[in-house]
Amino acid sequence: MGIRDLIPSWPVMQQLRGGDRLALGKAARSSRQAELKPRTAGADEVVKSICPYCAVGCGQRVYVKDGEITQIEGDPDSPISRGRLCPKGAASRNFVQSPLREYRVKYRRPHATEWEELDLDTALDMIADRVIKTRGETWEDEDEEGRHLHRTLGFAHLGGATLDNEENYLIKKFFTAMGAIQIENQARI
Amino acid sequence: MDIGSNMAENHPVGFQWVMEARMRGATVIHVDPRYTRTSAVSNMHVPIRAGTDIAFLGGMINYILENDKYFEEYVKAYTNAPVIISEEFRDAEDAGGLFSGWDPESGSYDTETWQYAGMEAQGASGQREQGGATGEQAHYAQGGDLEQGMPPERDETLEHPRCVFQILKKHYRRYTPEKVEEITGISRDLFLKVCEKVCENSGRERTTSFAYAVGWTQHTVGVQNIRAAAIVQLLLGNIGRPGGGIMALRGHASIQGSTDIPTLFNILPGYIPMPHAHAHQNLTTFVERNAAPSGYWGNMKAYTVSLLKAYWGEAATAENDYCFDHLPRLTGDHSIYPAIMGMVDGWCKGFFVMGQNPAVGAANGKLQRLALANLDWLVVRDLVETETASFWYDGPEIETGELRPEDIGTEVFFLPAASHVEKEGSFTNTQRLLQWRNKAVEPEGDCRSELWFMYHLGNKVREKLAGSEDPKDRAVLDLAWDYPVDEEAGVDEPDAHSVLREINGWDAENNALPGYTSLKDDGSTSCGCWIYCGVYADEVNQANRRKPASEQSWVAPEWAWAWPMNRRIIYNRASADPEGKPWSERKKYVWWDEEQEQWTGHDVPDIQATKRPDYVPPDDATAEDAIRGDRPFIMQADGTGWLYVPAGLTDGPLPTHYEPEESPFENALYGQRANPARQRFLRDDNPYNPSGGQPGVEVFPYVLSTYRLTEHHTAGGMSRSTEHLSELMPEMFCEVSPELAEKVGLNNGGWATIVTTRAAIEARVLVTDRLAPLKVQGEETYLVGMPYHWGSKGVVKGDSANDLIGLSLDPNVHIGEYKVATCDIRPGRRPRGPALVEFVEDYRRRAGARRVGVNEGGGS
Amino acid sequence: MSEATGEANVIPGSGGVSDAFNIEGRDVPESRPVIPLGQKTYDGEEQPRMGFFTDTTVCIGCKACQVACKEWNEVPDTIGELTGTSYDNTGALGADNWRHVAFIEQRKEVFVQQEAGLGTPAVEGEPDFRWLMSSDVCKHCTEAPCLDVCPTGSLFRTEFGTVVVQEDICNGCGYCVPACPFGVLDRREGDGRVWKCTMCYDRQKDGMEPACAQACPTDSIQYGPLEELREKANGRLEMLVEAGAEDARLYGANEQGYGMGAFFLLLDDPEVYRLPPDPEVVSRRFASLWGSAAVAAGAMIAGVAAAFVGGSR
Amino acid sequence: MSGRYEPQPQLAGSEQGGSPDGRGAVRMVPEEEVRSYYGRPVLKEPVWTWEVPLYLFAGGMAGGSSLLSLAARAGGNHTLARRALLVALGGATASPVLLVSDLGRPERFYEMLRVFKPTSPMNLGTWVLSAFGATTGAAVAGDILGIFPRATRLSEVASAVLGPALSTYTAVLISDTSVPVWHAARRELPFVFAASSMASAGAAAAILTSPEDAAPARRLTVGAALVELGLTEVMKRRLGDLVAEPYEREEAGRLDKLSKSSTTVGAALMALAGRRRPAAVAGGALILAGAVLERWAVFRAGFQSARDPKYTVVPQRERLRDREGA
Repeated sequence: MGIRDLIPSWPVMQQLRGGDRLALGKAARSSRQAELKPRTAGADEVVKSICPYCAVGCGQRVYVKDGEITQIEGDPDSPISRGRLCPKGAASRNFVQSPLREYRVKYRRPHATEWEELDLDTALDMIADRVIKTRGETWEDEDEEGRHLHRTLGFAHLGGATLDNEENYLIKKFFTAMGAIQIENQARI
Repeated sequence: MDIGSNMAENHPVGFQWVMEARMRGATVIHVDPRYTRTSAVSNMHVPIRAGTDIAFLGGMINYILENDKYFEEYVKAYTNAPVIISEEFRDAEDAGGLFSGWDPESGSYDTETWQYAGMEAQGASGQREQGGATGEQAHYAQGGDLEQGMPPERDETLEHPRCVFQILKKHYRRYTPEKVEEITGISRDLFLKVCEKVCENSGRERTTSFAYAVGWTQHTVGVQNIRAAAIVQLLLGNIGRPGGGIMALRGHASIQGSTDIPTLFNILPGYIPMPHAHAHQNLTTFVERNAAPSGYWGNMKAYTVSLLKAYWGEAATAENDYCFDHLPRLTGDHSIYPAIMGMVDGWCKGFFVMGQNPAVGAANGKLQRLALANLDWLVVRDLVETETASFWYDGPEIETGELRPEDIGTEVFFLPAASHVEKEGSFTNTQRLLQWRNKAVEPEGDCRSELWFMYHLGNKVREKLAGSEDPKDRAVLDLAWDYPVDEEAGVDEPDAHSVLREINGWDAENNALPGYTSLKDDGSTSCGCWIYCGVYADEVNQANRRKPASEQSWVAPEWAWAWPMNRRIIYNRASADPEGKPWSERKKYVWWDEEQEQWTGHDVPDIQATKRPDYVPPDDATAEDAIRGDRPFIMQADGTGWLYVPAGLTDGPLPTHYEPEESPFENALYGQRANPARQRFLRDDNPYNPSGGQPGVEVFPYVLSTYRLTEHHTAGGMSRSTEHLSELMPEMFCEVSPELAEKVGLNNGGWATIVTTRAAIEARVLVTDRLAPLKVQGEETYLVGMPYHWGSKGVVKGDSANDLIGLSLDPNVHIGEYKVATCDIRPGRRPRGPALVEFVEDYRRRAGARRVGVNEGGGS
Repeated sequence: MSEATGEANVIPGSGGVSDAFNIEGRDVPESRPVIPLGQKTYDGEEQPRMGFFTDTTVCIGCKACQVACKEWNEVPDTIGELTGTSYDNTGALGADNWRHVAFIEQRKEVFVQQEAGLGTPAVEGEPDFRWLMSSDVCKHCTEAPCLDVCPTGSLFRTEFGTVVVQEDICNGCGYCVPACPFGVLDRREGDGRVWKCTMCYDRQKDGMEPACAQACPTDSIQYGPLEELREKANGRLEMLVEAGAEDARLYGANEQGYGMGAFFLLLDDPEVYRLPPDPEVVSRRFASLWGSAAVAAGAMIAGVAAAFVGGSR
Repeated sequence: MSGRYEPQPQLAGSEQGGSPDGRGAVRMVPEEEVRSYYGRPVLKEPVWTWEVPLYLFAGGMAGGSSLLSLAARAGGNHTLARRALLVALGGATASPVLLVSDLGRPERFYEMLRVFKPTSPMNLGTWVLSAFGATTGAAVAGDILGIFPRATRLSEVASAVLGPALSTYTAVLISDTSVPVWHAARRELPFVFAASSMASAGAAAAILTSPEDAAPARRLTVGAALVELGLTEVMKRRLGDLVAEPYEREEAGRLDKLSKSSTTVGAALMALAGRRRPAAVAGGALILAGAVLERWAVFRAGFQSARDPKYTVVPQRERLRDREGA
């Protein structure tokens, strides 16, 4: 920017030109502020979602720019929440972008004092082996009175109230087929 | 009426409607041991001693009955008040707090004598063979053949001494305002004021609503607490009507969904019970013994067969009983707590934990962590490393030296999960609304959804078992396990829509089913969860409907989808009188339209659309057709709301006041101190504090309660990981009254150590008038209040309140008593290292801490 | 201080009739629409003056406003210790707290009919107690001292009549900090600049509601054209007063008093909420500020001259 | 309100007891009249650091000196004139350095001249200071090099005219805030600053100039010092006991006492033994020290005044009471 544009853009000049002689308003406003836009304005898409915390089920709008979440706020269309959020819901972005979030598998072998890295597919494979082994060792085909049991008490599952219905469905479906019955979650009533 | 919950604090956005109602003149009453953020904006705060809700509600029932405040027409037509009960039934009033059928040896009830007169055998058999029913199974085989949908013996005048109405009257006669004051600490005046308000606000023109949460459920009388409220609401005619009801304020995004499509041991999707080993040789006997022929459960076979088809697809045929024997069998309580004990004792070797944090969130935290430390393998899936994943190197037991990482043989897999915006799927909220979440971004790194994890784990296991001849592997290999994956994301994420469609179900032509009424028991339909049938009607994901509230009626039927059949208020037929006319213009909701010859209104009527109000079922009718047109409670065999529960509960047909497992007081109403049928674990690693009337009670003189704060979420994994929330409540604290602070020398802002026989933890002190002492049975009682959000990980750290709580459960649903215990509190920080163990040991010695009192359950 | 109102170029009412105590709604003085200095300068561009009405009687102290503000404006966190002051752990407004919820526990007479939807009806023998909660924020004053004294023009009046700090201009001179009668502005550690509520200037420009107001679950924080909000507030106050909420009063809602773009409905004295009971527009006291300075300057000339009276050696 | 109960004192324990290790007793005797939010300040304390009081002093001295210089010139005392002018220049160069280093963003100091803002004393002050620096600089240059005599005179006059403004505007600067002890003193403060500026100017000149040429400087010093002492008392009295309290307490109290004694002794020395150089130097030094300390006292008093809510709340309450009475 050359001196020629600099001078007129100098707020003092704008003051002299009148309108805002005291430099309390427009004259004092920087060009940056003049062109200010909310960061959501440039969003690539606005995704309709639901708050992950309690069971009220408030509507959320998730603003995405270049594959990054730029803002999560209440969805005014929701007849439940009317666009409002509690502190937890309002902190959703802070949560999904938490500095404490883990992005890699961590593995701790028996008696170890440190975590190790492990590739996801290997982890899944090892887990599958553990499940099959434990199931085999603890299988109960029938009880002492010869009644059909067809089950294992060798492993248990916990969790579900924070998960999706579809996920709970697969958990229950698969583990039941495996003969596991100790499938539980936060909700006992 | 907000009781047993702290709605403003834990459901702030839902609370906006309460505030709006208040602005329009509604009275908001908050019954809570503490003066909370809810009390602050309520019209009345009613301080109650933790764990005495039944005394309070029982008193209210007594007030309603003694002063004839009940809604007579409603009660006579819509409840089982007129039904006459078996003459063998003995009420707790006559037996020191025990109902008939108590068996001291097994410590449980034989419920045979609780049945309706004239139909014992059937009801009972279904019961006994269940080996303990649960709350989710309260629809059990009650009834048998009802002539014209009516129980055999009734007295419409409600005069008969053995009719439910009279039994109710007798049972609660001693729950007088004076008794209520003596037990709950609520002054007589205040109690009566509440009763008046609630009654004034009920009837044809007005309705009263109850809101509760875990303040009611997390007790050894959890189910009966809610039953008591149900009785009040049925007597006042506040069920099935707008502005009425009993609202469960649930704490997790899809906790409702996780009971509908359960990750629970005792039920299958849609509240179909898991089969018990001895009771169910085959599908037919299973259905017979679990479903009444009348009421919608009369279709249980269709629901079950369709589920088995969804599970095992082609493999499920009429010939093989639709793979009924692929289902594992129960032989008792297989809930998480016995499983945890099993881990400690070594017979449960593997553990999957997904989006839960028992190391902090579960009672007797030490026991929980010892269980984890004794596993062969542990898989933790979460967004952040929780205390459950890190117990082996930074748990409290490591600090005290009770455990050394080198000695812990558990193999731990931590798998990072995808957040709610990195996957798509549906949550079922607290009002049974299925709401779909669309995916905003792809998960980073190894982060994956549980959908991905289960699907691909399933594939791996199936690959490894492929070709196995072992019969036990059939169920795995027969599984219908083929979901389209979305390649473009590059992580082979299974398509959640297709899973939801399987849940909805399809017919023989593979068209999505419109609703559960079209389910068949001949294997021609498949449905993963009958109550969700219709969520994918017309091949459309109904849960993803987002018509703006401003563009539809106040019921907003086109926002998402509510089960069943998109009904927003269930049993809403009760919003009209027996003739089908609205009780009042003001409370109009659904009604019978004579011209159209059908039910209509603001909501989807919860009754067959064309069933006339005066419909009387022919004797051969079954299922819903066996329910009269003037009976709204269509899930029940007799179509009525049960004031008295003849079957389905293990601890009595009527709510009765018992003291909590741990309480400084004896039972002021009965010789029986605590719920006799409550579930306890009498073992060294789960000791209980001595209670009223037992030696050593003075060692733990104060009442302890745990709760949540607006600023945090449950075990903290979702809040202590965010700076925004952490800074608002940066440290673990306890709340005490100035009186208690004076008594034990606590300073505001200072430190205190709170002790039970399980553990000792430290917390900063808030001295506040919000926890006023209560006068109970003549003495001042002091409450120590504690949020339970803290642990050893996160932006902010602190001791976990749940370490203090012992494991004693409600016998119906096996929920733990988290809301009340006894404790001691002293100034200063807790000892560190081994000294802490010694410190707690010393308390145990002084209290002679029991595993004792084994027979105490049996009514000493 | 009696000259407060007497002074010629003091804008009418600043430090004059305090609206903190003159309860509007009882004797409704019509509040004339005020276009604050600076807003006029947007000839054409200028919008109706926007503001916040914080109705503390429906605040549930959830702090959603604080979090929503931090999320939107990316305000840094300052995680400290438990303060021991009820549920308030962030202390006060400042560079890193543009919204702050105050928690006040009081044992006092509370007798309000239920229609008011407030407090606890006094029941014989029940402890009388109330817990006041209030979300504080920058007042966006009609005559803002911070704006007046800012030497760089970093603080300016927007087309919405609000007062905003331009982070691209502020050089951290710190003058606005002691100028503010509400202790709102502060310099951010390590950053050196002053930060405060902008009423979400960027969102406003797109016709969006400020983050705090949108999040507020109970509508305790209402956003809109100031004139409408003031009418609403007067209505609400009347309702409360009729219902017997004797303590209820509006704070900052009246241009006859100290005009605020963000005003409050309180249930107790302002100072109980950390608000000044009778704030003044210090920066408009030109006469007493510059006048005596001019005289003093003259006196210097005389004084020096006098020193030479006895000869210049 | 009968039965009023204030939780603050009970909870203030952790507030005032510093680290919340609970040293505050469970219940302390409730403070009466003053209600507050856990004893927390209504106002923010200024964020200004040590540079500011030094600037208040330097600028004041510079302004006084340019005036003194012109007067001496007029009286034909060119030695005194030149010495005073040098002092003015010294002050004029030190001031901006101090100001800039106090900024949170020093690299942005130039933004000060972005606008011309009559409502902002600091903005006007910056313009004045700049002009004063320029003119004084020109004057000194011309004087030393002996070139452009007319322009030099003109600059001297200009600098002398700006001088008093520079000395007194700083009083406006700090009293144009909500800090009670500053704002309430807006009438008296300019005079206090003017007097001490003259005293400093005289003292500085008396130190640098040989006694036989410094008589007027000595007279100015002594006279102004006495006036300064008097005016500070007047200011405090007019502030009233409560608002002026900071001057009696803590840091401000100590500084104030020190400044008084230093100025008094300095003035005495200057008056009685000023004709002897060592005495003049000593006395002058004491006067200067006194001036610095006095500015420092005023500066710190502002912090103390902002820190305690009672200084904000009580006067406003009284004002309300008066108004309601009227």
